[in-house]
Amino acid sequence: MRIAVQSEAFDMGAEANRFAAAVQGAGAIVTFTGIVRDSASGDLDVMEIEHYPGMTERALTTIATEAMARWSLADCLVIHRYGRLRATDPIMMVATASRHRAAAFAAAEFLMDYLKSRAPFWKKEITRQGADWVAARDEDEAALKRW
Amino acid sequence: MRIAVQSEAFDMGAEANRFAAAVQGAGAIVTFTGIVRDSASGDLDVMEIEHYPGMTERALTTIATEAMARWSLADCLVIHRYGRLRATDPIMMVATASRHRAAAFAAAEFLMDYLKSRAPFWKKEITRQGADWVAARDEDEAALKRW
Amino acid sequence: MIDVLYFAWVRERIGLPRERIETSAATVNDLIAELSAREERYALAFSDLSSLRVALDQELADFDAPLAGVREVAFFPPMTGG
Amino acid sequence: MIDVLYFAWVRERIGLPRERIETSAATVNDLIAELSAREERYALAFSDLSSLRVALDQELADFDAPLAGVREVAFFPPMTGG
Repeated sequence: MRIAVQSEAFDMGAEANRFAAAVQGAGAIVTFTGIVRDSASGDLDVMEIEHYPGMTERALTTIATEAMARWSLADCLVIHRYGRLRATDPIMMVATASRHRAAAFAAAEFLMDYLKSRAPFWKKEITRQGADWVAARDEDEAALKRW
Repeated sequence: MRIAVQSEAFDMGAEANRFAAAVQGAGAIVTFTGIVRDSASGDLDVMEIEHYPGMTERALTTIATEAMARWSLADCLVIHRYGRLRATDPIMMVATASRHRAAAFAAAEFLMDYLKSRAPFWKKEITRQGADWVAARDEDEAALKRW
Repeated sequence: MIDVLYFAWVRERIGLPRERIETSAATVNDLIAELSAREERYALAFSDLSSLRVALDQELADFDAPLAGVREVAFFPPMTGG
Repeated sequence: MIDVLYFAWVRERIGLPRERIETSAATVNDLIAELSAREERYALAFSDLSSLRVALDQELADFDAPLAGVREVAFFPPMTGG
């Protein structure tokens, strides 16, 4: 299990390969990667991600530890960036490994649902029009109810 | 949309990066990779994968086309190997890209469920004890009912 | 004339991957009956239809499907890809 | 003495990322009332609690949670990571 909260860019493919190479006995690997989308008006200059150092690592560790236990994962990985990003940059990724696919999929979705609404990150879109904090989506909070 | 049925090995990370680089406007990328697990007794020599050339490509194209439409995907990818593989080799992968994560996850699971039970591949485990065709799992057939 | 293909253990039991057959079988079931009557190895391969699947011209089909116009019939066990 | 941290637009409205406060507030709600009485910018930041979240010593908490023994309180909007 690895949790990384970092301002540096990461290489999604290289991280996926490194994760897969270290796993023992898994038959299924799922990755999710979140990418900075352009703003609605197509003029995103910067996506700024703020976080709460200390609490972020705690929250992610709690969520990942629960996923490991609940789905008997062979391994799991969470990487999340903060700082200034641009459209098409990867923001974050999770990876899960398990014997069969159902557990790897469920655990990856669980990690994403909890990370979205329980890990202290906030996104701000900076465009030519100005700067706007991204609003939380009701459906993200609602997604937690399924677990 | 890309479908590849090949005997050559593939690099999961490189394929994931190539897929991500070509996608426009997606905020979410999900990959699933299936890995050759060792046999129950830990002595897998070779995993041999047979397929039905012609029907395989048709079946995968049908499944992927349905996933693209049903979840309005930005893109999707299916790679599946045949021939002789060894423990820890990647067998296959799917990747899906969409605006938000729910569609990318659902489409990837749909692709996997249909690929498992509707694409004409058959696995044979060759160990020191002999050769055995892998039996289909009832839960794989049952998984189709949810879509 | 129809091409009949066999995969996985069906291929191994029958002992060949494909053959061309002159048949007037109206349905897949009729074709199976005809082949099973030929030789023991066919009867063995087709003894339990619940463990078999059939495709007509590369599309999955039912055993009672008609063969009219079909050029390629394939028999194989449930798929195990992924 | 308690450390109070602000993030995202809460930080921007209040105008600072953290401060050390001498308080005898018994609960988070009491602390919010105390801060809001201080200055308009606090009152503005805390005007709609449904759009706020609070963490006590880096764990999410409710607004009626007691502050006894707590060293760090953080106020922020709903999270938008991922």
